[in-house]
Amino acid sequence: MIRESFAEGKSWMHGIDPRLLFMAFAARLDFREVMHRLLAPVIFLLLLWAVLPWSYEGDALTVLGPVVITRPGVTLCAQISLKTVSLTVAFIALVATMTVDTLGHSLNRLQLPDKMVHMILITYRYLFVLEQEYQRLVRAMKIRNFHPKTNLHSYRTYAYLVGMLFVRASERARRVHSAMICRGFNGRFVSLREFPPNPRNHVFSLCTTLSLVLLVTLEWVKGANP
Amino acid sequence: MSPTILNLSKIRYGYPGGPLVLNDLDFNLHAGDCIGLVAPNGSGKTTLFHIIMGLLKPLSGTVEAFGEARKAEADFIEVRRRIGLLFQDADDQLFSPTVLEDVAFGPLNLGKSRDEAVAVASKTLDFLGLSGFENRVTYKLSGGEKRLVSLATVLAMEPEVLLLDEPSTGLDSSTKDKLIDILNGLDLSFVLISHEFDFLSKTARHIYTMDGGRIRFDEEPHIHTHQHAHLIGKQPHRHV
Amino acid sequence: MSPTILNLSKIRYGYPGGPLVLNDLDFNLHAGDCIGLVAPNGSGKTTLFHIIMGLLKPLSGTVEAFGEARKAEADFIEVRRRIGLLFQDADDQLFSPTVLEDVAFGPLNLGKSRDEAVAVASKTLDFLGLSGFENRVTYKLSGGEKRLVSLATVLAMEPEVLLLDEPSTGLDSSTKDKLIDILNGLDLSFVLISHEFDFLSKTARHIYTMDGGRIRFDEEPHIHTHQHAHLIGKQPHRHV
Amino acid sequence: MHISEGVLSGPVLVAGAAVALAGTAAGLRKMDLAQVAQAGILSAAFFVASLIHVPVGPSSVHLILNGIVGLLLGWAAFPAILTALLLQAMMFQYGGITTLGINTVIMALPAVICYYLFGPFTLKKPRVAVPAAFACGAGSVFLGAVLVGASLMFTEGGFLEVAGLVVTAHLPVMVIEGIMTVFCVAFLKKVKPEMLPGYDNAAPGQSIAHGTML
Ligand SMILES: Nc1ncnc2c1ncn2[C@@H]1O[C@H](COP(=O)(O)OP(=O)(O)OP(=O)(O)O)[C@@H](O)[C@H]1O
Ligand SMILES: Nc1ncnc2c1ncn2[C@@H]1O[C@H](COP(=O)(O)OP(=O)(O)OP(=O)(O)O)[C@@H](O)[C@H]1O
Ligand SMILES: [Mg+2]
Ligand SMILES: [Mg+2]
Repeated sequence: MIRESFAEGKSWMHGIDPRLLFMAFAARLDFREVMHRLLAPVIFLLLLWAVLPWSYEGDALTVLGPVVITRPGVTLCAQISLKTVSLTVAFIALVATMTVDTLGHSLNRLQLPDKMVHMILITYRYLFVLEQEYQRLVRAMKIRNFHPKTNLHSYRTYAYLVGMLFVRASERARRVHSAMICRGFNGRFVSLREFPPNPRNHVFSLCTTLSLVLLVTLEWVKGANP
Repeated sequence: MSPTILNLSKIRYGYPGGPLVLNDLDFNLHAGDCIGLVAPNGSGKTTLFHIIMGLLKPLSGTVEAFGEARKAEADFIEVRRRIGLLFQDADDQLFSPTVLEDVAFGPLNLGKSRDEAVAVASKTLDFLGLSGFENRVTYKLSGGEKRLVSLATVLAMEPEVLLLDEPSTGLDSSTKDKLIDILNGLDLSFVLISHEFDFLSKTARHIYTMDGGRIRFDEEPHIHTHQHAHLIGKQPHRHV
Repeated sequence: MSPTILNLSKIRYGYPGGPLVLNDLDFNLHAGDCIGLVAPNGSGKTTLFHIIMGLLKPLSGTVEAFGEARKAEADFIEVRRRIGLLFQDADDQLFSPTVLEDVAFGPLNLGKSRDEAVAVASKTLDFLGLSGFENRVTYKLSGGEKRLVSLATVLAMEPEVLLLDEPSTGLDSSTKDKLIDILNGLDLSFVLISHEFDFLSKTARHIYTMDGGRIRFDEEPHIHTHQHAHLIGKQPHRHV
Repeated sequence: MHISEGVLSGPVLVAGAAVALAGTAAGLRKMDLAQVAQAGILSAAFFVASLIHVPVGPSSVHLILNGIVGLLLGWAAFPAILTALLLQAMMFQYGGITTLGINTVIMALPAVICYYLFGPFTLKKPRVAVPAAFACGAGSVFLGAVLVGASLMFTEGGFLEVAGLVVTAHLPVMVIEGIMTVFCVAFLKKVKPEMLPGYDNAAPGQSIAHGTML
């Protein structure tokens, strides 16, 4: 099931204008969920840790049998890991605490082209419909005793499933578009939502700008003296 | 005779690569008509509705609505404002995240201000007994709720005519009764597709059918009565 | 008394984040039973079928099928072979490009060879009057054809019991009659969900209903007759 | 097939974002309103399909399918993939916001290239269409892996081994995506050929009668 576990929280951060980006733990996210979401980046980091320490040129830190572990290799890994984890956590706190439709509407305010906003909202809306269609097709396969294995029959079945998903998506798109133009849609995106002014927004835009400047400066400094 | 709303003549249509679905079809709708359309699966009922709304272009033939010929995309803007189409699949019709946004979508596009649009939307939801649904998430509604909300999205545009594509399918009998009451309470002309005669008999005043890509109809519908028996337990039940 | 096929006891189920849909539900099915299940939208009929097939795991309670308790995914392999489920939406059941491939899919998964699977599939299509449909594209079938082909995909697995989830929705009356004949001609036990009493009365022998997450039933169904009137044109028509 | 936050250097991220922006702008410009709905819902389908895991021996891999998306959408693959990745980032925290641009390029650029290279052949006879579809599926994954490798290399020359490992690790995925694309194209050809590139709508009424037996 697709869920938006963070977007449904109720901390004060959820109440703030989502056009802003803000900082980590204020969002009071479930620690275990956060760890779970970190899994994918961590796997990539493990890959780095598995390769970089011995493949990177530089002075030796230790020698493990035939393998030389280099100091710069380990440093680089540590740096990257730190950056990855902190950026990911920050990102979860910032963007993931709003729902996609608020994002869509706020992007619209930020002068993103109507077509792009329209597309994001449509994708979001029909994600759930298509996911349910997908689940139902999987059930249809299950009740006919399909058990995936590494063979052509399984791959063909999955390919049919994907193909069916795309065909239905395309047919649905045609009908949804018809339904929209039946209600006078002409590409202009009119939104019901307004974000009420909130003094917190100003404080947060200030903080965000500052931290952004800081990040850019750091990146520049690091680039200047490698 | 009351004014003619729709006048389709000699309409031909076939989907790309397929056979003709509508073949020299003629159809008239007058103000005040309440027409039921019942025909086998695949006979082209949904296709006919889409032609009327200008969502599909006929290969040949003419569509006249509200006294004017409608050909180009621009001609249909007025048609779509004055005729409301309820889609066969409610999910196609509810594309906004919440109920209120969805119902207000049409009025907003017709140039109403935010406040007016919200007012119309709330009034329509009220009328359909859906007040309190404003902030519900559309994809989480039940089948019956989805159907009524889609009807709200159509009615919020204050159309003069309704085209209803199988509005009663998959509804339980109490929702169906509610729908019958709503339809009978509206003072609109409509064309209603359904496979259920009992539903039709409580709503439509004329019954048309389709055959060979054309519409067949009786000039004078008449009432008849008949009787049938069936096995039912002690449960209270009603005919649907 | 004939042997018990299904024995569900004290089943509880709720979708994640939602209320309980099934609440201490008990249900028995004996060989030879032909049960109709009629209950309002959202009362949990489809959910019940999915629990029986092991597609959803109950929060508590036990599912016993063919004399054995079924808990793990592996236990349901036999259940799915011996019980056939017809989905509420025929579109969900058909995912292969052509009818023959789709009908042969189940037998193939049961370990039959390609030739055997094709033979069973053709035989089943024949039986349902669908011969000639082998190479039709499933996606392009009409609603009624889709329903019958889905039934073929289920029957091709030669089940002992059928679970039918609203098989008559959206069907025109002649397809409905055909379905009634097929169901009456099969010598299988079945449970059939429908909102249409007339359809139920021609197929089921007992009518159950659902309320508060449980099944209610009458021990002795009985026949009654009643009468109603409606507006219909001169078209030949039948009650659905 | 995506890169986590914090791994790549600023310039690579900026370059990625710039290419993604250009591609998306090109894609959006070519779309009319009806195609926006098409691309949006196909993007949702792409998102859902990428959750599918197919077995490979004792383990399993998840599908990427950017080859098929390229065939179905052409340039619109850029905004579609961008949208899918944005939603994945927001809902699952796959990828992230700084890497959104580069990850879009990694998936969408191969999709568009394969659309031009192999698109014209998918509706031909199986003798031509099968290899083309296979090359489209496998090639788009290969190009994507090469792009991942290249962006690692541009970040840090010492990433050579990692880059090599990324490409090698995708070899089995390439084979699977190739096979999947062959079957998927065969499916679309039977069921809805007008979705594949280069299909010209035959006049209605010409094909064999669509029986109405019921
Ligand atoms: N998008 C499409 N592409 C190709 N063929 C189509 C499409 N939509 C419908 N058809 C075909 O056109 C014919 C008429 O379809 P239509 O949906 O109008 O029938 P209908 O009378 O509404 O049927 P139902 O009672 O099942 O809703 C059918 O044979 C159908 O297979
Ligand atoms: N996938 C799902 N996720 C969350 N809730 C669900 C899901 N499927 C069904 N429900 C909810 O569970 C309840 C029972 O649904 P179910 O589909 O079993 O009802 P039903 O009796 O089959 O109704 P219908 O007559 O409309 O088919 C409903 O309130 C429904 O909203
Ligand atoms: Mg229809
Ligand atoms: Mg149901």
